[in-house]
Amino acid sequence: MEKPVEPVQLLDPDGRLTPDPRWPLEITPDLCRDLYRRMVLARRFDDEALALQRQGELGLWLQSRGQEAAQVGSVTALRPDDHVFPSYREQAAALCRGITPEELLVQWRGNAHSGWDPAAYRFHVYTLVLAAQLPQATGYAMGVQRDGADEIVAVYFGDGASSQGEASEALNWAASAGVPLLFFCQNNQWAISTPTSTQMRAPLHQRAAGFGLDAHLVDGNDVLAVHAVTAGVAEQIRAGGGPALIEATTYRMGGHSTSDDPGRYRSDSELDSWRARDPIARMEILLDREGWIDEAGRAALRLESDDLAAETRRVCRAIPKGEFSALFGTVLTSEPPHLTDQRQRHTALVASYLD
Amino acid sequence: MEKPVEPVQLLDPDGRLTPDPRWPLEITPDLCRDLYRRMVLARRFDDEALALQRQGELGLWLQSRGQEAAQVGSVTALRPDDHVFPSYREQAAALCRGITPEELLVQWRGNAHSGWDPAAYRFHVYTLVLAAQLPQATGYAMGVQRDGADEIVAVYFGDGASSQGEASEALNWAASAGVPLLFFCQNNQWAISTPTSTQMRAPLHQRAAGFGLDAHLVDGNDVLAVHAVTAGVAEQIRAGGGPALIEATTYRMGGHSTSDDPGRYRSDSELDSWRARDPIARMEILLDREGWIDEAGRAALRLESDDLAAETRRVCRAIPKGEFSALFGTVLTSEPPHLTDQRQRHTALVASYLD
Amino acid sequence: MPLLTLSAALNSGLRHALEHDPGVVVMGEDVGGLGGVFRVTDGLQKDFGADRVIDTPLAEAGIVGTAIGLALRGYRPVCEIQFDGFVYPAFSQIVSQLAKMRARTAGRVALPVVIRIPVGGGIGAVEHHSESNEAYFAHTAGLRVVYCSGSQDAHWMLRQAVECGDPVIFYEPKRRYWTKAEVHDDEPLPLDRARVVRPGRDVTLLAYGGTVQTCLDAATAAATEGRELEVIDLRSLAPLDLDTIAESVARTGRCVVVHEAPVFGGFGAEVAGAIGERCFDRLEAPVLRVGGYDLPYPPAKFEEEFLPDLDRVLDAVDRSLAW
Amino acid sequence: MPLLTLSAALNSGLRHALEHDPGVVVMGEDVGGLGGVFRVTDGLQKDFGADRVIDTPLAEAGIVGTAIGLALRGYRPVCEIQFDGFVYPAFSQIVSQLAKMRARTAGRVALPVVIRIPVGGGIGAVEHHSESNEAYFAHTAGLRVVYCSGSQDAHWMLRQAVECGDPVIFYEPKRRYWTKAEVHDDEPLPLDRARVVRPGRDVTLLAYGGTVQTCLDAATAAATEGRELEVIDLRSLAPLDLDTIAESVARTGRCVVVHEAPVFGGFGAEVAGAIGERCFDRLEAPVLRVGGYDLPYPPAKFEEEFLPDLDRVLDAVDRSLAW
Ligand SMILES: Cc1ncc(C[n+]2csc(CCOP(=O)(O)OP(=O)(O)O)c2C)c(N)n1
Ligand SMILES: Cc1ncc(C[n+]2csc(CCOP(=O)(O)OP(=O)(O)O)c2C)c(N)n1
Ligand SMILES: [Mg+2]
Ligand SMILES: [Mg+2]
Repeated sequence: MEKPVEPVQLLDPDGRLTPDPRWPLEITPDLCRDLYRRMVLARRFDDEALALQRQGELGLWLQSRGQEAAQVGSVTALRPDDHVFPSYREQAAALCRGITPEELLVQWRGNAHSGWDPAAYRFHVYTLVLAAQLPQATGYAMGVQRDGADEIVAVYFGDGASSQGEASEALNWAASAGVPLLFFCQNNQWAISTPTSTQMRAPLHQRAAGFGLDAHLVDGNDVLAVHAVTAGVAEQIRAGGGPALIEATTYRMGGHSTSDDPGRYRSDSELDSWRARDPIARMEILLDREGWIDEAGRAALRLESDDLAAETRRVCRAIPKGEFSALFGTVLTSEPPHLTDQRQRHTALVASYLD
Repeated sequence: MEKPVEPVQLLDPDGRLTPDPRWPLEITPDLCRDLYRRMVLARRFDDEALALQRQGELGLWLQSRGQEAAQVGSVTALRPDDHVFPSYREQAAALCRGITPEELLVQWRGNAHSGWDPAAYRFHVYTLVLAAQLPQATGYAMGVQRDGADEIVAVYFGDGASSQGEASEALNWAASAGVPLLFFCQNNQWAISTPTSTQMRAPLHQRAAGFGLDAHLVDGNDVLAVHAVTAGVAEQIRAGGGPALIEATTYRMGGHSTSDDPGRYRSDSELDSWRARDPIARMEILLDREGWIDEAGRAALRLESDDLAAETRRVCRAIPKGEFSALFGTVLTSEPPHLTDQRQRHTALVASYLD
Repeated sequence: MPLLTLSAALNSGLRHALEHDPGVVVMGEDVGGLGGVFRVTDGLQKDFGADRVIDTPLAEAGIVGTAIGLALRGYRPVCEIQFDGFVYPAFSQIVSQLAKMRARTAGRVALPVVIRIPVGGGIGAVEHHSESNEAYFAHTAGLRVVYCSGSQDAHWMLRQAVECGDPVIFYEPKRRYWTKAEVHDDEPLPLDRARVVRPGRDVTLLAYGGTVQTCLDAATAAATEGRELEVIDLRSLAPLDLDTIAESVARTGRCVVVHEAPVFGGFGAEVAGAIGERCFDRLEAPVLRVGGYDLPYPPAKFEEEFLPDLDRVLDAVDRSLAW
Repeated sequence: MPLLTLSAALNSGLRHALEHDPGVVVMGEDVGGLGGVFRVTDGLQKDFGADRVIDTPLAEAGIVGTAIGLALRGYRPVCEIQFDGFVYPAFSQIVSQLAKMRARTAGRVALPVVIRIPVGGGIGAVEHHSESNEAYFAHTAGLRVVYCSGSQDAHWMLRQAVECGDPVIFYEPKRRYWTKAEVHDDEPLPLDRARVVRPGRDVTLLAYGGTVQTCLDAATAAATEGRELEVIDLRSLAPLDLDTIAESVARTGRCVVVHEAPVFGGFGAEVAGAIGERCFDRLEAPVLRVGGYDLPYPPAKFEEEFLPDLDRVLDAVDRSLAW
């Protein structure tokens, strides 16, 4: 077996910057402030959603805590018109695309199966069936290829999802068709209670190379490294270099979902070791040391976070329930007779209770 | 991408022997005569089955012509108690395990879905759903692992089948579980009309390495190379080295099946270039040059082939049709009432026609 | 009005779709140079190019999954599944993704994807090549499931399926691929309507795909004994044209539904259940179901005994009339 | 006689199987340390080791495929599919391999594999986590399809499923996992038999899994109006215990079948079709079907309106009696 590759890292946990000639990135105060701000807001939104679930306002929530750098660093390195296929934990990425808190919460409150118009944001709805979005993203990229457009497509998935046959079918298909597709895996070390070691023997980036993709490993908690590598790889793909995969090493700091009990399968010491590598903390150190953020800046961001949190609470509780009868018209382009019949009988029955 | 690997070759198309220190093999006259004989008999059987299909005695036939070295060289390097999972074109391998012509033909004559007792021959029935046998072989190997037995398991599949998600699930699963399993791919360049180039971008052995398997490429038309590499790899697996994959480069010299029309998608020149690499021919040259076979030996083999052909014709025509009503008892361990009822009504109905 | 085999009629339907809608792409295993194992796509890649008639890797989940992606991009993919028994690797993409996308997105995202499936037995094939799996898809909300039985419908229903904007499982009875019939330009019946292919007043026979001809033969035979069997080709299983069926059964009072799939939990059960309710007061005999026996599809030598034939249909007609 | 939740009753059934048959292995996603997302395998890995209670990679086709291989080697795997909506990636292994192996080998090769599936809605879950897909498997020859509805059956039916030697799709109604009931040692009913859970003479209610309790509640409510509803828990869908059902319907002359799955092509259709034929002359009203509407399973906020409840069952009872 090949010798382990070191993940690309520009900003280490202690906030030290070490440029990497292979991945040139102009590290400006603006860039750092922007990425930092997006991560802070994403985490605040995520914390708020978690709280809303605990209060019974949401049926379920899947935290992105710990994965902000992987998501923010990558999605901001794409063009706004590059179509994105998320998995189901990409709220940090979604917020970067302008998807609103309400649109992100409605599905977890149980009012709808998806919350936003994928065409409007160039961001597909969440896919809960693991790896199912990978062949779909591959097909979308075939369309881009046929249109001769200079867009690329990006698809997010997890370490666990990579074991699904459909994930491999997509890697192989994309490689043989040479489509403009970026596979972005957030290897957060766990698939619910299953560690990556049970999932695979060799690292995923090595597997992708085996399929003939250009593959890279990056420190997923280093937003600058993720941003630099994604930008570089996206450029190659856009230039016709064919599909590529980026494996971002990160950590799911919360439970798998609000129904999960991670204490059953992982240790506090493991969690602590990753807390020490927190993606937001290290950027904070950098901004402080370089003096790229001052008290005013911090205060402004605190204010913005509080507003986002308040807004999130407000819109969540205000989400309208909607009409059950409206669902009958969403199955096919036109409501077939038997559904019209069922809808009418249901409405009549419900009405009859009221008498 | 990695640079192409040269396939292991001990015996070249012109019958020249070049030992390979990595794959030591004691090349004795007996070994060569034995492998040659098995390949000759396999081809004769295959030709006869083809003829029987043309005469309407078989519904369908899938030729193994051209792949004799890959099958004979590999299966003879396994231990008789090593369980084998074939695909559907492995008659050369099956004959080596002692499966009879009748057992091999019954399924293609349409009298049964399978012809032999897998436990008796340590050779599973053919699997027609591509790649479905790969996870099954992986599970069987999990059983061997749990039994602490020193058997290994071998599974055959094709270049086309490798694109199925289940193939990748098996490669990944076998690697992470470290089971004693040998994946043997006969890359015969075609999946019906689809060339390997449409199927994959990188060679399969590279993909297998990406999953963390020990992977090798061998000249599948060189029976000595296939035998040596399979023997060596099998030994490693038996010693606890974990799963491995061998990709054998070969060629499907006939159509995909007797229903196929290869003229629609491939050139005579391609076929000719592979005829020049025929697995049997090169072994013939070696035997001649070294004087390892004499006229008597040749005559004896001709006679044995003729007998096999005659036997094949005889048993094929003699295969009993069997009773439709017998099928009702094969669905579950005990025939459920509604099937008994259906069987009886059917028998009564059939009887009623006779009146 | 040309005589076309069912296979050729499908081919001309695809050709028309490819000519008139640049978004249409045909994709599947061996659909290019080979023209598909049943030649339904014969010559299409030559005429429309490898970008629109796509030989795919050997992966059904990939075929349907990428078709969904192409549809999201604005294309109209027509997928070929090589044989009925090989659609299962794509089952998750079909029932959880393709069928549900429109409802999951509250109607925002439509997926006009057609999945062509050569279906059923009667051609002496080996295992997994003679399956009738329509009941799985008919039970799946969000899919249209249609079945052609002859050249005219093959051509027009395929064109309608491509145009309809919904995911369509399009079944093609293998044993009718080489049967020739006229394909004419008359205004076709809507995709979701059943057709009375032979009127009669004694018993209603319901069939689709390969068993339509079986029922027509049975009706011809019964006629010699003075029995008039009405034969209806369901054409669309989901949605089901219950009005046309009920109108007939209300008249005849007797109904036999015939398909190749095993009876237990087969589509005939839905038909029997629906008519049993809708026509309860009109039925003079129970709705009888004639289908394959509840076995895995048998080896070729036994398929004649397994498949509903003229005798089993007439036997059911006798039992119905004797009630 | 301990009071056990349905989940705990399954756990003790598995524990018994693991203790008494060294060939039994439990496998699936997160069944080890976590004990499964519904805790059905809680503590089993600790007590029987990681070789017998196996945390698998995240691949359902792999789970069922390797289980088949283990069975070929002589083991008796019990697979857990984490949620109903995630069995589809394994569909090909289940319907083409697991279900057919015995028939394909003329009875030579048996595959004693149990596939446990937490099924149905009512727990406010997100999409793909509330599916009722029993109709797909009940229509597949070669599988046994059983459904437990309470702790007693959960424990014993699971043990019987592991012992029976056939492939079994074993459904566990999610919304009953935490309901406690007695589990006693009485000689259990055979795996393939239906049970009359409440006798009555006016209308027969047929249910399974989660809707059994719904029907019992309906019967209790109806009783206050002097109506005696007989409630039968089907327990085994394939094979179906038609004798027990027919005996009841012959007495009552009226029948309502209730399940969560969409009605169109659902298992209720088979029941209606079979009873419609078997009890034709005894039926005073058509067999009525109450189930989910023909939609993809709706968002959680709507599942109460989607799922058959007491009111819809009683409405059907009224319609039946009014016929
Ligand atoms: C096909 C399928 N099988 C099982 C599940 C249940 N499930 C939901 S999330 C999950 C773990 C996924 O892990 P990973 O892919 O690493 O993503 P992460 O949750 O870590 O972001 C599982 C098993 C599913 N959603 N889909
Ligand atoms: C799941 C599935 N899809 C499609 C088919 C139809 N089919 C049978 S053989 C074949 C080509 C297989 O090619 P390969 O795996 O290279 O094996 P070879 O025939 O070359 O030995 C195809 C597409 C099948 N049997 N199973
Ligand atoms: Mg993960
Ligand atoms: Mg091949």
